[in-house]
Amino acid sequence: MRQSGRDNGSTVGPHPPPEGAPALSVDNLRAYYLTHYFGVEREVRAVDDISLVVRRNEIYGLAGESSCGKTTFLKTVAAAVRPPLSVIGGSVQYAFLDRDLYALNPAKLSAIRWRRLSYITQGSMNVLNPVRRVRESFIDFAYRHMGLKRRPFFAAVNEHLQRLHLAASVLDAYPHELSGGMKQRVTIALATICRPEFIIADEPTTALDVIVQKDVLAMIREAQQQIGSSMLFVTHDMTVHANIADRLGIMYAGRLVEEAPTADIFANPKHPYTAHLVASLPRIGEQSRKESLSGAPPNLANPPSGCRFHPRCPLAMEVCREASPALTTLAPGRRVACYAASPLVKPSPTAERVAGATHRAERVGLVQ
Amino acid sequence: MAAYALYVLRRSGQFVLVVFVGINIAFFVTHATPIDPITAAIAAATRFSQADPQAVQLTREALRELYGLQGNLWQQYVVFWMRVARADFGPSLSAFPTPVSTLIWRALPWTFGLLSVATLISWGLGNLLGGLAGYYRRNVPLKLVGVVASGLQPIPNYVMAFIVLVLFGYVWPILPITGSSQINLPQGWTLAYFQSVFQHALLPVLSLVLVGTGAWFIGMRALVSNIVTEDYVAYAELGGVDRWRILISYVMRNALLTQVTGLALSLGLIFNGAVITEVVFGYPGLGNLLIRAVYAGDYSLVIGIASTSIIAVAFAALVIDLVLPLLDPRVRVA
Amino acid sequence: MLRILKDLFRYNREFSLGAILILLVVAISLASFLSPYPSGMQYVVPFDAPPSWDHPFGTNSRGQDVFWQLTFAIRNSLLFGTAVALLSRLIAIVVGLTSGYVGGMVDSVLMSINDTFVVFPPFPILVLVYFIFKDHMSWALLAVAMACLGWAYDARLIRSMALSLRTREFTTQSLFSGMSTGQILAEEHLPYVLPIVFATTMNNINWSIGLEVTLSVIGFTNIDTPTIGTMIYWANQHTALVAGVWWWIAFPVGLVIITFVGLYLLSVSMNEYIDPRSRLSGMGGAA
Amino acid sequence: MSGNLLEVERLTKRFAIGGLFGRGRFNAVDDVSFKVDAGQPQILAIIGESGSGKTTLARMILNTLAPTSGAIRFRGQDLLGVRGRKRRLDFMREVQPILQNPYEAFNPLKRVDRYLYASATRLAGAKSQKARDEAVNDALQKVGLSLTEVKGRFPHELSGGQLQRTAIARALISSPALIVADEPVSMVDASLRMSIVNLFGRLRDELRVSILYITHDLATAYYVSDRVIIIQKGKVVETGPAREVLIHPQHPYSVLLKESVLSPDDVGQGAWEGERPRPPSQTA
Repeated sequence: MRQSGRDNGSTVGPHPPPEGAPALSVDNLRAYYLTHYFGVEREVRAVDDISLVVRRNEIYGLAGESSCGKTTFLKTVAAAVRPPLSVIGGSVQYAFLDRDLYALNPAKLSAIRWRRLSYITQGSMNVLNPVRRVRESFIDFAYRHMGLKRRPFFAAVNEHLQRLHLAASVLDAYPHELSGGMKQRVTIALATICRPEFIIADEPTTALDVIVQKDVLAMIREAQQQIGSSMLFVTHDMTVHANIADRLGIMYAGRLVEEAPTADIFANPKHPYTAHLVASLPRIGEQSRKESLSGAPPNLANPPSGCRFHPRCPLAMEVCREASPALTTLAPGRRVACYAASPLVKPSPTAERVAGATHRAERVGLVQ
Repeated sequence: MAAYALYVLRRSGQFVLVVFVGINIAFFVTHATPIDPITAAIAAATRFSQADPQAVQLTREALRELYGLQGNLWQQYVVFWMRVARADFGPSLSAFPTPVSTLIWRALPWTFGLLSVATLISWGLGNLLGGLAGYYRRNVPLKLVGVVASGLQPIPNYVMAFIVLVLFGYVWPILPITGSSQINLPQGWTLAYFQSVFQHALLPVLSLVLVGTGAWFIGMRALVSNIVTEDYVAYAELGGVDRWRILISYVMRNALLTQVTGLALSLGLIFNGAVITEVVFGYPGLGNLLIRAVYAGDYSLVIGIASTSIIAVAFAALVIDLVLPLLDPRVRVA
Repeated sequence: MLRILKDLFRYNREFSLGAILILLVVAISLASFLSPYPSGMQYVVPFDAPPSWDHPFGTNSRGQDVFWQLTFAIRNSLLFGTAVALLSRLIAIVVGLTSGYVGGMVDSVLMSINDTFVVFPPFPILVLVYFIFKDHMSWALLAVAMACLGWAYDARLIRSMALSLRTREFTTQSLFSGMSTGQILAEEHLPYVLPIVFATTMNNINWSIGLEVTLSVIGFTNIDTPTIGTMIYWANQHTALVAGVWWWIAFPVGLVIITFVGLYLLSVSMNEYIDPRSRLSGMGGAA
Repeated sequence: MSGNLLEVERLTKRFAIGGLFGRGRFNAVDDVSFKVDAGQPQILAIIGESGSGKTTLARMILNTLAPTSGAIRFRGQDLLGVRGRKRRLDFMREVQPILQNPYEAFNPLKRVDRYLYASATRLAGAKSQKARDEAVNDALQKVGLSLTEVKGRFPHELSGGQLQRTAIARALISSPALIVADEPVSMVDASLRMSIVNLFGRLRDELRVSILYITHDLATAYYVSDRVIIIQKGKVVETGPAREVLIHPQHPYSVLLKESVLSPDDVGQGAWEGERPRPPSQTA
């Protein structure tokens, strides 16, 4: 395991971990919003007992509808937790760190940001400072990590842009002079300039037009392949996942309900929710009737008992109302949390314990 | 640059409108009301003595010409504008025969000095502290500054000046409380004179700064606590960008534009505060001159000062507005 | 609205402190109706008596009880401030809503005028008004003059709200539900504009009381009407501070500061309640 | 009934642009013409990317924005003539909007049923409370809801799908002939999206309502619509039967648009999917 902290340009240790080794391991992660507003206390369990592994050199897709907790999950693994969100329990372990992410002090955390761990966010977001040129953003984010003098630094930046088919002239532009698609490309270049081990991408193509979307996805894939980093890719759009993710995790109401290689998810979904998501995708050239689920995603402040999907589930059984199914490995690389999917699935011990326990006592300290 | 020229043109048009409306208000308040300033002036002059009716009539005619009150309303209106255009409001009655414009030119630098020094300090200090307080929300000393600022900010300038005057004039008399310099000191480029000017300016500046800093502090803190939720700040924090860099180039830099606009918009109020403070401290600027003119019934001087104030403030706002786009790349290039 | 006020009072420290201060001030002003001495009457009590059991705030050099005089003064000042605020709100709401909802040419013209009034320095203009009217200067005239000078900033604020409300989707929904323009403005939009009108009202009362104090102290108002300003004016005329009659000055100044801070806190807390960002961050919610 | 329900002829909307500096003009909608036949209810998809002018077009058809030039005729009457309260109400009885964001479409401070009852009273002419309840309930039934689910609820108490269906129900109260739906499913969750799209099909088939389905999504347009119009920068580039245009687009822009659409069938064989890379090469 590598030491965290500030490193210079040549970073890979003598024995790079083999492909397929974990790059990020999340265990039993729980993160809740605890709010107290004008006398009303609320607890929203946005991330409720999630365990997953993102492997080296893969793009792990995380899918789910709005307010299923995927953005919250992303904030938690990015150490971007601020009140009212707080991490209640579990661990977040990156391969490049020798300890839990939440055991880092602010200086250590700041040292790994961008160098080891970087982010691509929604294209619609104004993530670039409107009064600074793109060049200055590169300096702000990357200069201190690259360990280069000014001139070689810009040579490296230019080379990086060139590799990603961007003109060097974007460096002199202000963000408002760039189109939405171009801004997103610049952000991708910015996020990959330090060749980080891990990249977190949050709906990076959602606000983009159809034509631009495809190119940006291609660019993300290309950048990821060039530097061989691992990526956690979050979007609600299953079609995007089909085109970029190696493996796919499906979230529903704060829980991970299924996980498998992307092709398997689309070819043979196990969880009824996943099956619905896949079946309801419209395609040009196909007009067979697409059904939709009844009901609506549950309110996370007051989730249903047992399996959180049971009120909408066509396969719901008695047991689904009472016990929450654990995410169970059915075959290598294939996990599902559904009693109907397999007799192997047993109630989730952690989730049940948490449901009734005094979880507030074990709250982990906040970062930042 | 053609775009900027167009902007300058449009903004200058707004300036002309401000001056036009302002001077019209000054005209109609003074000319279109049933009260005749000449009768009032003569009544004041003859209050304690028997006046020869013929002399009164002569005085009346003389004053009428002096005040530009001959002919019908329309002729008076034209005369009024010509006076404004030439910056010539005739001689002052109370300091006869010194022209009103001379008196105003003499007072203007003091007001300008007081106002600009106090504004620069309070704008700078208030924005700096407010920015810090908005960014470091949990910092206890900055929270305390916030409480003090909230207490100071709503106090009107007059009351604040008065409190400062009482504190340093009666309770703890260490600083001069009236005038712009020691009375017997000759004006000139001497150290003693400058020292005296500095000392005399301290209290007026202090009372302006106390209120002004509070106001800018509160505004900036609110502004910054909004800016820190902007995507680019959140992203820079995620990117581990140096915190000081974020504070200065991301947060403060973006707040600056709004605060400069705010400065242009509040110039009227700031000017108000400055002239009022002058009155309290007997500072020889426009405010003091205005009050003295009112007490002395000096018609031309009052009108001259009111008109000058409107034009001066509008002009300052114009200058700030013309500089503003140069600070903002989004409009600079467009 | 009542529920909002109740919530604010219970959970917002600024609001409850502000409300308590203002209630105190209002109580003092209401006490004027119980005054044993009529407001204008002089030489009804001993001169220059320091605060005592009989005269809690002392008496002044004109033979008046400072406390009872103060009750009249604060009542008049509050009434004055409220009158100016209501008048200028009226102008601000009409100009702001019209400008925002009608748009186009009307908007451009109104906002040009608006920007003109924003930069006017009110003090010299008010002094000019006083200079012309002198003894004809009345409470009402001053209120009207100040209202004419104090609406512009807030009109712009209301306009920008009206503009954004007009483009909200629910406005289209209301329109296509067959609601009339009046109904949309009054029932759908006004609830959004009201809190900000309330906040600016507090600020405007502050502004006008402050300006009234200033003008009165210099003697540029009707000095026979007792207000906080004229009280200080008379105290200055009798050189109260030099004479050591500090209570004649200290109590009015103290009370008016309490008023300012109280009104300011009310406006701040209301602004906080309005600001969707602080409300959103307060509610959190899963995303 | 024959003739045209809606006729859009050489419609142009020009906007002035430029903030602080300068002034430019551009045509948000540029010389657009199309017709909707009155005899045959249909779903007409108007497809365009952001900035294509599709929302401007929708606002002009709803008569909330005046065109710069050209004409819109509804049942032969020019919308310019729809002035005054009574005529506007008559127009709204026939033409109703469905908005993009269901969470924004209802005033968060008000109960949602207020809009339903307002429509029942002002548009459907229901006089008594009973008649109003009936009209509202009927419309809600058509979208798979009932009055008891909606009555007295505030917007935040309903899900996005429920809100969008309530909005559709409201639009149906006056039995309109035309519904203008601007991106009606882009903010609705995937699991509920198809219920809205399916509902459009049922409105056309069972209630004989024509729908202008304004969208950027080619796949749902293909799924539900009869005809499509593809617009780029305010101009119509291609129009025709949905199947034909979307399977065999002719105009280069339509071709590009179609090729850019991602398909779930590309899983594991994306165009850029090449050799899986080796661990990172460290040559900078």
